[in-house]
Amino acid sequence: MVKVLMTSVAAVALLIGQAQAQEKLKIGVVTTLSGPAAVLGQQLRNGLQLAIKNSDGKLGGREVQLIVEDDELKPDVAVSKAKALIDRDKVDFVVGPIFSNILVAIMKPVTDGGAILISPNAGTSNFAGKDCNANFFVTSYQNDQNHEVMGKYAQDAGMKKVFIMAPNYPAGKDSLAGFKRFFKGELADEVYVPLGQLDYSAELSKIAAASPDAVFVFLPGGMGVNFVKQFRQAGLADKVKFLSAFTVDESTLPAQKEAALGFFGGANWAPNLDNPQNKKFVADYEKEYNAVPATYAFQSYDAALLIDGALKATKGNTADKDALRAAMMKAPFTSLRGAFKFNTNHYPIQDFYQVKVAARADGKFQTEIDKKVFANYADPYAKDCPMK
Amino acid sequence: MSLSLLFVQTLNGLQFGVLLFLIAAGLTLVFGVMDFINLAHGVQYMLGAYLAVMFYALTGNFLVALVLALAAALVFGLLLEFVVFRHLYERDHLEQVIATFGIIMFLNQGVKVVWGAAPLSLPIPEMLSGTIVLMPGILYPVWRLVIIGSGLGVGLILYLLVTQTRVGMLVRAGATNARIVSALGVDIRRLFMIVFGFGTMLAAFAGVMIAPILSVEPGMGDGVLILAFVVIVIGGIGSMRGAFIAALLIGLVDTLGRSFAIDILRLVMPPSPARTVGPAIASMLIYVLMALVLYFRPAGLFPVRGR
Amino acid sequence: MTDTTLIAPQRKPHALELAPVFIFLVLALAPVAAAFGPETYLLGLFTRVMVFAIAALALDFICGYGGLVSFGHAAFVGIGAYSVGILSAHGVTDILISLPVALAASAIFAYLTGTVCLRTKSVYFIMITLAFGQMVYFVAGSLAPYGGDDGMTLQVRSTLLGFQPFKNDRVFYYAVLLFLLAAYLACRAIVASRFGRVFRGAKENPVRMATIGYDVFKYQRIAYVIAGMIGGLAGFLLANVVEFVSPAYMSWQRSGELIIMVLFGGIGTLYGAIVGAAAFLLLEDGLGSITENWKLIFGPMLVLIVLFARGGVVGLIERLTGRAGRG
Amino acid sequence: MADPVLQLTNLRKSFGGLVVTDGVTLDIGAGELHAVIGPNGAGKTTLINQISGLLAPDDGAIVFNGTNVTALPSNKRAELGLARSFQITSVLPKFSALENVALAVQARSGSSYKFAGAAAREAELNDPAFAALEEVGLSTRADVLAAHLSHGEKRALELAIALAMQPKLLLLDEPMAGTGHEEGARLVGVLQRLKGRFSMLLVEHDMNAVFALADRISVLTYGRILASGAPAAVRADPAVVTAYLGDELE
Repeated sequence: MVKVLMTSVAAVALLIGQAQAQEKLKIGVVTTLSGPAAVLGQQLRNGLQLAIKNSDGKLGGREVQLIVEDDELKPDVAVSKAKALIDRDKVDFVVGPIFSNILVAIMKPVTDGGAILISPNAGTSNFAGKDCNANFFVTSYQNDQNHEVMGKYAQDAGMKKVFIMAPNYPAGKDSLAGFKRFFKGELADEVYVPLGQLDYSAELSKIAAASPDAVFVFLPGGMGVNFVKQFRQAGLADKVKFLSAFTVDESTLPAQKEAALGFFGGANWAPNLDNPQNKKFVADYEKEYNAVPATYAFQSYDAALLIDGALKATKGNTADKDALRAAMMKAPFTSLRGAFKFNTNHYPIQDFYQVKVAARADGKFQTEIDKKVFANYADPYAKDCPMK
Repeated sequence: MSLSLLFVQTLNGLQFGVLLFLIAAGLTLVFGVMDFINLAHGVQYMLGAYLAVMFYALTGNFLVALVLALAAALVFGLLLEFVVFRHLYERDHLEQVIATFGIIMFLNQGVKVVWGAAPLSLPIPEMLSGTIVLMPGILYPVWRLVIIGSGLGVGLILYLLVTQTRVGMLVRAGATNARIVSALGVDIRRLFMIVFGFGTMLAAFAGVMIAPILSVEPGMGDGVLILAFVVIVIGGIGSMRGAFIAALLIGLVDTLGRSFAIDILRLVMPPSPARTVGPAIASMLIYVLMALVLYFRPAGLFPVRGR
Repeated sequence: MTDTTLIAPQRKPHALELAPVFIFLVLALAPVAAAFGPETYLLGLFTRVMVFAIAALALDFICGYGGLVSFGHAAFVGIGAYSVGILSAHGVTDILISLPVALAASAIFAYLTGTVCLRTKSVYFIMITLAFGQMVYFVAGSLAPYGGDDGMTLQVRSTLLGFQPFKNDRVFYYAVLLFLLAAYLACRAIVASRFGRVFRGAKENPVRMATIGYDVFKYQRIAYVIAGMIGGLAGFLLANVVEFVSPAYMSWQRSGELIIMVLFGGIGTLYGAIVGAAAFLLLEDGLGSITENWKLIFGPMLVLIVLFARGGVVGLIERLTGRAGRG
Repeated sequence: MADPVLQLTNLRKSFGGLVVTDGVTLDIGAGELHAVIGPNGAGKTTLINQISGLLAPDDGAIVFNGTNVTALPSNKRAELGLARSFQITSVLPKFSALENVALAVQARSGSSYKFAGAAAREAELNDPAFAALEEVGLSTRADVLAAHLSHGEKRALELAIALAMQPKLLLLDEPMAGTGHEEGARLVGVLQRLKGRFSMLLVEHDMNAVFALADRISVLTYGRILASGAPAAVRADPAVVTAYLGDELE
């Protein structure tokens, strides 16, 4: 009798245990998988998947179910997909997106819906400042910062005259504003091109005519691929220093190749950043996806680590949001970039580097750390954020 | 706004225009002769670029890659014609639009599945990769001059083909009145196939030539397609001469607009708003041009027939 | 649907003539079903479907009955949406102001561009409407105070005399349904009216219409304005559904999608546009959740529909229920 | 003679180098049926197109009912009471015969800016339209789509549309073209009945019909009026006989 009771208790306990283990942690991903920008969106997704795989499919001890949605780079589609994640799938976290305009669109539905939004790339100034949100965390940077790195570098290097250019949209204007915040020399010209422009012949002719010390450009994705190639073809690479942000990175280098050699960028990380966790990440990523990871992949990998660490602290509990947020604020994980902590606005405080494009022995290309420009750098908008 | 800058920008505009002409020529032929709106013309341009990248990776020789890419694009184009398009000639324009839009979706995604979403590139042939000094202090990439030259060359060949050969005569007649051509006892189906294949090759050629300058990526044909439509509508549908002139016009207006819009606006407003308004106006310029042309000439600059 | 006074409708109404009734019945009952599932999401999805249905309806009105294929129809959606967005940025959220402004703005734009566009015919009309669509798109993208290319978030949905009736998703759903019903009935009435008869006649034979004394251009322009206003209404609602306004609403791809919706459902039926919008958006959503390469399936589907299912979904049903080859 | 309904003064039109209307002067009196005949390519349809406003003349004047309409668009001329039929049938194929005519009734009766109420059920439009159909003998075919009518019926429908406009002048461009013998004869009968109630300008190849119907005949060759006058006079005119009528009348 006792024996029977014992076994049934054990069985019940086992069942309960299983039930607990079986309740999966649902993480939604909103990323761009359509169109030319898909290459960035795939890196984001890959980084997450890799992190989950490396911890045996679990984060914070809970089995993870990843639900990936393509925002198609259309805000209304993104909102609909975000609502689906919140309402249909009842996710606890949403990781994404790549683009700022999508972030602005999905912020309200996700955070109002009670999930925690972790941006592994876009970090607009409004959400860093007065519109900061308790349910919103950023594992990348505030959008201006990589541009500020370049501005500081140009200033410190004593450059006299710089030609700056960005696409004509809010992030483009933030970019040049960020550069100008630290660069006080003469601007040969300040040019805004239409978003998605492919041929830069007109601008290159202007650059050649102005003959500045350096150009600073913010031309993400295919725009950067085209500009870098055309810049090299126009014979400017030997005469004018090439400074950039989000223009030469591992997502574009496979197409830019030699054309980008020796060009500079500003970043919070590079594949050759020297620490053991990063070495393992880069090696794993290359093995899994046969490509060199870019910042998008590393930042979403960090987002997964952040979830992992926070859930370990709350023992897998996602229901108590206050406890969860408090745990996340402590940034309880070893970031691939080394030192990392959250500011009051839930944006990172971190180091920034000037990186340089180099060829690797295996024929691939990557950015490499050239010089640390900022240490423990926080964005200036945090002071406007009411969260303390 | 120096004179030499104006000269270089004119050259840039010319190069852009020539590229547009290569794409628009095929589009206007197919549209004019077969009365077929082929939205998939842009993906044929994209396919040309991708095929060139692939064949270059296999052979390491630009010229061989070019020839192979054109051949492969032709085969693929004819296959598409055989499987899908030839069933659409008799349909109305809207049905053609939706079906060819479906082809765009399929091929854009297909390219991504086959070659990946990341942009690819094609190097310029070694001997043409340098720059030349146009005038003191002004360098110009040789490859862009090659594009201008080959585009003008193709234009000349097209002109000779259309004006001097029997097929060309039929094409002209077909653009004016397709019924007459079939009444002449010409195998209209074969004529269509020739015209279609030729148009496909022209688009693919444009794709190959531009691949060393632009990144090769999914969807690269979409924007160009719209511009090509702007060109053939301004030129007058079915008119090769119209396409040529309109392409150069669009190329020059767009390039010069982008280069000088801000400078011109600065004359009338403070620099800061000029910088943001300028690019918006520059982007709009070609559409404004099209609206103006169509307002005064509702069938384009060189109307071929009263549609 | 050619009505005559002389033949009394003796025959039994065909299943297809009840289709609009059926469609609206389904839409009216959908929230009940949604309550058993992920309600907010489903309501949001169906609300979006109805909003695009309104826009597609307007396009079908000018396209299917007037032969005016507009490739810039998304511009009206954008103008409606931006009217809401810009007003709300200045603190004006009342529907009694923002809706009339949205309608007036799209009407004015339609009147001005229609004056220019309607001079051209067929493909030239398609392209010139595209041109104006692109112009508005670039203008919206350069509106730096209103988010430029990034777009802007609406702080609240439109209000009514200080109340927030749209805050409740279900109320909002039924409000959109009412707008859709009103737009559908209005279009249907116009098509059958004296004006509609002239407008339809202009599609068939503009020269004949002119020689019996109609200034075809004027009628087409009025119809274009009506379609523009309905498009603006869709934009007004879209801004409220998404609570976000963006130039992306008026890209030429969006105009193309609207054309596809109309053709997908069956052109020249009005309710086909509703079916088309639902089919398009639900397929996009459904296929998208199966595979990220959903366009590999969707693209060939479009081709197959054109090749084998002329008349879209409605045409297909018509054939399946054995009414082939009529009219 | 009372003021003519239509007066053409020295009308000229050329396409490129080809002169198709070469100084045509012509008038049509009230209630008169004036026929214009001439070989193919003489410029008859071009003339009608200029009168109805589809083509603008290069020179000259068109005065209709005392109004100079030379620069008016065709819809304005229609409003003034000028109706025409087309040589190549030009009806609305997807409208029923009744609707085709009702549109013409609607054009001259009241507003077309009514956006509600089914036009198809308005007796105000349908009754006159039905009457016009009756006049041309098509009343039994009222509900048939125009596309499904026979060729002769379409010609009759053209006529009904023109009648429904209650015009002051009817321009008839080869109303008998392509009809069979029987249908042609029926149309002649219809025109016979209409004669006198409307002023008409008739362009027709069927000489029997022309000489049976016309009050006056003008002969057009190479864009010029070769002769003009009563049927008997024209028939006897030697210039006309050599230029045109000779072979046809034998």
